[in-house]
Amino acid sequence: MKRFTKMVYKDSDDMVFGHAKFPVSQHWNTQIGAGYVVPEIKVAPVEGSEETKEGMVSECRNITQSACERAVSIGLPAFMVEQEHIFQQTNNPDWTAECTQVQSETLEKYYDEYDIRVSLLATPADIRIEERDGLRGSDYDNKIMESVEASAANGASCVAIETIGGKSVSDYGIARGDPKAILFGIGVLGSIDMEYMWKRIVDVCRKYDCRPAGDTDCAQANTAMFLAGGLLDKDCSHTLAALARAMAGARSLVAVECGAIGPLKDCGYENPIIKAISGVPIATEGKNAVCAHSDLMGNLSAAVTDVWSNESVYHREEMGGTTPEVWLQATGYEAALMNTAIQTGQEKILRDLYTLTDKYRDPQALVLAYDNAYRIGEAIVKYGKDPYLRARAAALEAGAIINEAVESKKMYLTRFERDSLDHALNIFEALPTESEQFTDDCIRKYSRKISEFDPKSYEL
Amino acid sequence: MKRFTKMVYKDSDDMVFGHAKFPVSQHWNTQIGAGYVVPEIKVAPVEGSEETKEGMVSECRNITQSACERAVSIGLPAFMVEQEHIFQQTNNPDWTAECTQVQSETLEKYYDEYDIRVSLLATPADIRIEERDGLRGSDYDNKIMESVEASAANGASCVAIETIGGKSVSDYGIARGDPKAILFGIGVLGSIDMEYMWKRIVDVCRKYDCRPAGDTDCAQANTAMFLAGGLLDKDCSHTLAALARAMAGARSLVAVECGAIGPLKDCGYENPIIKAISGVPIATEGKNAVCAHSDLMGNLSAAVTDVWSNESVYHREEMGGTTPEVWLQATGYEAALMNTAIQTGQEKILRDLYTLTDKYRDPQALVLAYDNAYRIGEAIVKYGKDPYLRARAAALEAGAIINEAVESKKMYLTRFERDSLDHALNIFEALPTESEQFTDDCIRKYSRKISEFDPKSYEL
Amino acid sequence: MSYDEFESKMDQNFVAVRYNVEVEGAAIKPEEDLDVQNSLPTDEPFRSIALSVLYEDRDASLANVQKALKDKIPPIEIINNGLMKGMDAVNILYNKGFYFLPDLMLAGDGMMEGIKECEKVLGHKSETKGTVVSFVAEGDPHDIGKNMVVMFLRAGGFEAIDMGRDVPIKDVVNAVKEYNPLFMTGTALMTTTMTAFPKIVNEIQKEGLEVPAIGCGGGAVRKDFVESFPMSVYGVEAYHAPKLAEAILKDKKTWKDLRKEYSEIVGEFVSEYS
Amino acid sequence: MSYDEFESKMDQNFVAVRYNVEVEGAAIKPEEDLDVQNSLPTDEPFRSIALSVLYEDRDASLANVQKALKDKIPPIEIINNGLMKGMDAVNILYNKGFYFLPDLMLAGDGMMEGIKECEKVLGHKSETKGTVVSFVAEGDPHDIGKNMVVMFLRAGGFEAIDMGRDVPIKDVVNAVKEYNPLFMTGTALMTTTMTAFPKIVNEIQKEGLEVPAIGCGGGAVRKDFVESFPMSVYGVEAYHAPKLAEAILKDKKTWKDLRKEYSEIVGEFVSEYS
Ligand code: B12
Ligand code: B12
Repeated sequence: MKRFTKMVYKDSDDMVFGHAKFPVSQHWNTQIGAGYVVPEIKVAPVEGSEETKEGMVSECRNITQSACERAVSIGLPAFMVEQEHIFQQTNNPDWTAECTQVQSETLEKYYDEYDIRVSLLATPADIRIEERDGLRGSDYDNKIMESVEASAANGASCVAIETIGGKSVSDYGIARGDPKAILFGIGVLGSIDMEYMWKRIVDVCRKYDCRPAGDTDCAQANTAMFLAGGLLDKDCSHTLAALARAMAGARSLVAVECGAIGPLKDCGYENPIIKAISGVPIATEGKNAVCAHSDLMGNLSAAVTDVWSNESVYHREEMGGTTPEVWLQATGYEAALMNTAIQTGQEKILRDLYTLTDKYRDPQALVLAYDNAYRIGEAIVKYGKDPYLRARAAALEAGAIINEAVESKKMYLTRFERDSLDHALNIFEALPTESEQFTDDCIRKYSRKISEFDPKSYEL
Repeated sequence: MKRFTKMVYKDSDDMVFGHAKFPVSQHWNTQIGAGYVVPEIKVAPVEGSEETKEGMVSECRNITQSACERAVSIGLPAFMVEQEHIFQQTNNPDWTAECTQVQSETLEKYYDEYDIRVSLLATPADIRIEERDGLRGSDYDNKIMESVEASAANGASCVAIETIGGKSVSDYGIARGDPKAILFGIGVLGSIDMEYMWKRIVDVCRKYDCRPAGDTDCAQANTAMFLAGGLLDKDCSHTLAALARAMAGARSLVAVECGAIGPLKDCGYENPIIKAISGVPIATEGKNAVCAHSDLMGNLSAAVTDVWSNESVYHREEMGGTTPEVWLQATGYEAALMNTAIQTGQEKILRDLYTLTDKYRDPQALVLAYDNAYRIGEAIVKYGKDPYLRARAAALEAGAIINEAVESKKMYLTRFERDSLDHALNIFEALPTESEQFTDDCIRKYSRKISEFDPKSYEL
Repeated sequence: MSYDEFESKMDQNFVAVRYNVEVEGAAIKPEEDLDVQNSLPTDEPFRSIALSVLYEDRDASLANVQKALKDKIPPIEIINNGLMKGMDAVNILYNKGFYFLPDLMLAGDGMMEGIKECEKVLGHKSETKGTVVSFVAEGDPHDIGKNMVVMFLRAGGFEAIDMGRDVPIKDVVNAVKEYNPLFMTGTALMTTTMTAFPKIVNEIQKEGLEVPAIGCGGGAVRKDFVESFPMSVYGVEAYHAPKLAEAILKDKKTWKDLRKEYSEIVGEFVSEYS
Repeated sequence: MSYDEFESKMDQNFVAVRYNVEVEGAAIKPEEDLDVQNSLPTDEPFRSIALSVLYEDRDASLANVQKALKDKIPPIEIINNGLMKGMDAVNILYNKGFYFLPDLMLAGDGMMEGIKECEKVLGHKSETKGTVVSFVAEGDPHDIGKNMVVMFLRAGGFEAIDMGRDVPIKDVVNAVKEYNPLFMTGTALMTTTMTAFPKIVNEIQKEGLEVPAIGCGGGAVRKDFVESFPMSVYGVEAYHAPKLAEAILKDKKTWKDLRKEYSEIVGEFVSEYS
């Protein structure tokens, strides 16, 4: 497996929304990262639709058709539908097959009739449960691969997944503010598990006209981000969440190293780091994902995006239409603004405005500003061959970025943020420089404390 | 009453979001149009809350408190809550009093604790019904003024209203594609009724620390816009809707002429025209109002805004929080982008990107692009003293703008749009140049056809 | 930085596409359409009457009808073979996307004008497919949707009783007693007025009355709300109203059927979300 | 155009305000807080035990407890006068905003370690305020919210039975039989898994069982959904769980009361929307 030891982008200033060094071509005349931003719409199936295959198929049809109708009604040149599978879909690959088929047929109809560029991203669920049969070779594990294949075979433009390797340990660490557990969970275990999953996913996709898209550290860095919450919450320190995010860059990169080509999945707030390193197009979410959650970087996360997503919304009716209509319009109009900027040559200005709007809103935003994301990327590739060391380097760099901003009086921290940052950086600096030693340490420490954690799941 | 016969802005390029020639100061340290854009949140009371005063008061408290919490949680420097009254509130001024009071107390608490700039806009409902007791001197009419006073006396920062004068006739005209009825309804009847209403509203507000804000042609131009719908709808021609919007500029200006100082109300898509003429700050809505409706100018309508609104949303729960939280975050983040542009001196570029994103999406957008809005403003002030002639001039100018864009192959029209535009312009050109003659004509023609229309309601 | 300079650089196709322009068909004269030709009467005076409706000419419609009545053509025939045929042709063109709402409204005005004239001679209301009662919920002033519903119902051959807007609940219940309607349509644009619907149903039930279905629609109304009480069906587009009425009339559909088969009955995809 | 140049021009106060920094109080040592001082025991070995919990030191907690047990201090006293007092102090600081979740989790770990040690000597489970059963809905892998709930319940002196995630409905029902809990908490993060809640209630009722209340919370769960079936109350924040349990225990509140008085019971504003 190829590991990244050099940056594909040579300068952070070369990164901008709608452009990736390595654009992706999909069927239905869609290109990602090829000079225009594609809006994405994602809708969570309504309660009860999980009861039967028919219910789920009908949900998928309705969501897709509504999105198509609104797209032509407001004049969007392109859009992507993502379907995040629920447990039942992945666990029953025939559900996946039928759902994907009805969605791809619907999209194709509009593509034929209006010449509108459309795209379908299928995201099978990672239904493995570490404490039940482990992560490797279980029934669940096999079902995931069957579901990936069912997606690819039935017309999905691309496939993504949110793998959960290392989550048992990082969850423990996030809830307790334990930086070492977070580093081990994300940097080591997460990376190991991704390699296991992604080699197989890429192989499956290559058999079809379907692109292996990407992964996200939702299970870990996003858990930290959601626990961190708003400015006045007190569950997880925002500086620690920022470090977790930086580490997630090192982890989620593994998908690309295994052959994923993008767009990397929307909820991967670490994606700008990976774009900087690898040049693949990315999906991101922010101010048009308020339906799903509140982040502190709603504009900043658009700066270098290629696919702009609403994350996820209840499937129901607003005064302005059904939610697939309403939220596609939201992401569609923002993408239109970005595309206007590209067309008029002002994309870098808009990118910088997006970035500066949030850069100092929160340390989590700060480290993902594209220039800082680039710096974290550089720290990662410097230790590119070693997943542990590169995740550690990412965290240390993120810490340095925050400290510099504090020193120059641009970023202000609370005591909780300040203390937990110092604590984490001290620990990280003192860690062994040998991956093996760190791993052994951690296995010893965390197998005892965390009942779900099973080293065998990582062939350790 | 002073009529505008000159433009306050000397050049359309001087107009930009967050800045108005005549900024408005309100209590709680809020300025409108004074160099920053204020996000607005508006939530429709939940079904059932209309049953009792307690229910409505509790809705108002909850909406306001949720908005406050989210604002500090994501770091918004300022925001405005608008409460659009339902029938029961206006019809029972004691409801208005209590609702306004609980909202202003809540806002003040946060202002005191966090130093956050807050603002409360109360919008009593125009509950008059032309075919029942007419528009003047009815019980309903009196209740409206009592409700305005109850708002002003209980802490509202400002008061707005959506007056409905002329609606009976314009409704008839919009549904039938009858340009003359639309001109009469909006330009003549609407303007007459606004004068009647606004002189009184301004007098009431001046007694308190409460600003007379503005009106909107929701009853007429928005009805045309909603009937016009999306690109593929076939209810009302989009060119005719564009002319109706231009006429609305001439009509809604009357509020300012009577002493309203802004921000003009969010759903007045004609507001850029009035800002160009009069220099008052405006509220607008667009891409963050998709919860309420679909327009074809989601970005363009932000170009010269001062208060950025979500229009209105159901009061309920999203995954990302309750709707007051979620949608304030949406408008708040867009306002933050605009404020970043202002701070970095890039506001005109962002303004132009907003505008160009939608300028050729639809004729309705085209005529409201700030440069074209300015042209329509010029047409209006040229005939500034005569409400009929200035509305007609506005429509003719809008028609000219569309035709120029078509000739230069930037705008493409459908046959329906083309035909109805030609039809309307022909009619408008042939109309008498004397207001009285036109009015007499119309009274004769439409009293017969429209049973609700009662000339006495306009003292005609 | 100059705005025009920006504008000149843009390839609009990456920003906004006017699909309406792209899909537009060629212009035709109304009576050139084959289906219209087939539906228009060939013999006079019916053809002229139908054409005056088709051409949305209220005055011509009135004049042609008056002339026919003077010629002792039975009013029922004028209505059925002339006015209604014209309206059928209008509906055909609307459904094909050649005609638009204003065409329907104006043609409808012409048709109604003719019908009224015929009824004067008849001495009573003419026979229609059935009676539908339409109202706007109590407390709600928004009435354009309702006006459209009424117009579409009439264009579809139903007698639509227009109760206006802000209609008190008891008046609606009384209308049920008075007209025993085949179908009812209620429109509400606000969350705080749509609550009138379940109250109306409740009163109707209390009085031991029944309506095959009450179509409830309008801006703020949600399907899940409408389906939370009985006797109702969620109405999406105004032109669905006659189709729903038709389904009740011809196929004896109940409100339960209408809910389940809505999409098939109105003959097009309707966004579903629950 | 240079990004740095832009940045240097900005007055952040018009873009984003870090209210958390603005409202932050001065740093203090935990035991300097007056309320903490009042709640900490003054006599040994309880003070040391309580302090080791307060300082989130699992090893010290264990060591201190072991020493006390060796000194024949009754385990019940160690728990009530030492470990729980330490946790009370932690709760005080959390509620004041000086302590944060990790502090609670770690202090909780220390407390649990000590309690386990005492229970070894006791030979049975120690007395708690009451038993609460916590689970994540069937089909749902998201368990952090549930973990927090469990932790807060334990910190509040309740015995929380942690059933884990993706818990089959029948297992939940069996747990009701087995533990006859005072309160139950269910967590679901997805629209398609929260449907387990009404099914569970249904089964519980079928078996003729009863639970005073089932708190249902988690990401995608909505209040209106939770209130559409009986026996349930919508849970907002994890730290509300012990307060709800307390209200059931002390004031005999039912699920109906909890719904109505939620905000008063948890002692803070909670966004309402229906
Ligand atoms: C124009 C308008 C007005 C005009 C009304 C003009 C008129 N003649 O109706 C005026 C200015 C008077 C007005 C006033 C107010 N309005 Co208003 N208004 C609107 C607006 C912008 C458009 C409404 C419209 O005409 N739409 C076009 C028609 C054709 O649509 P429709 O009626 O829904 O009908 C369609 C379908 O629903 C269907 N249909 C309808 N009924 C049925 C039945 C059946 C059986 C079937 C099959 C189909 C069907 O057919 C049509 C399509 O084919 C809406 C925005 C919106 N999103 O709808 C707000 C809106 C309805 N108004 C709103 C409000 C709040 C008000 C005010 C209370 C504001 C105020 N405080 O001043 C006042 C009312 C005061 C009072 N008396 O109580 C809110 C309601 C929010 C809520 N609480 O739920 C809305 C949603 C706007 C918003 N803020 O988002 N308004
Ligand atoms: C992290 C995360 C994951 C992680 C989970 C890690 C873990 N250990 O739990 C992973 C990666 C595994 C994951 C997977 C998936 N996820 Co996920 N995930 C999230 C995320 C981002 C954060 C969840 C979280 O931990 N929040 C923090 C905790 C603390 O919050 P909480 O549990 O809600 O608890 C709080 C309160 O609710 C309360 N509470 C909870 N219970 C109770 C009970 C009582 C009594 C009380 C008083 C209070 C209370 O206490 C806490 C606050 O104090 C959410 C987004 C979101 N908005 O929530 C999506 C989300 C839940 N996931 C979602 C989805 C779709 C999935 C997948 C299906 C995606 C896929 N196809 O791959 C898979 C699941 C696959 C499967 N097996 O079925 C969707 C669900 C949408 C829906 N259908 O409704 C969400 C909402 C994201 C989205 N797209 O918007 N996910």
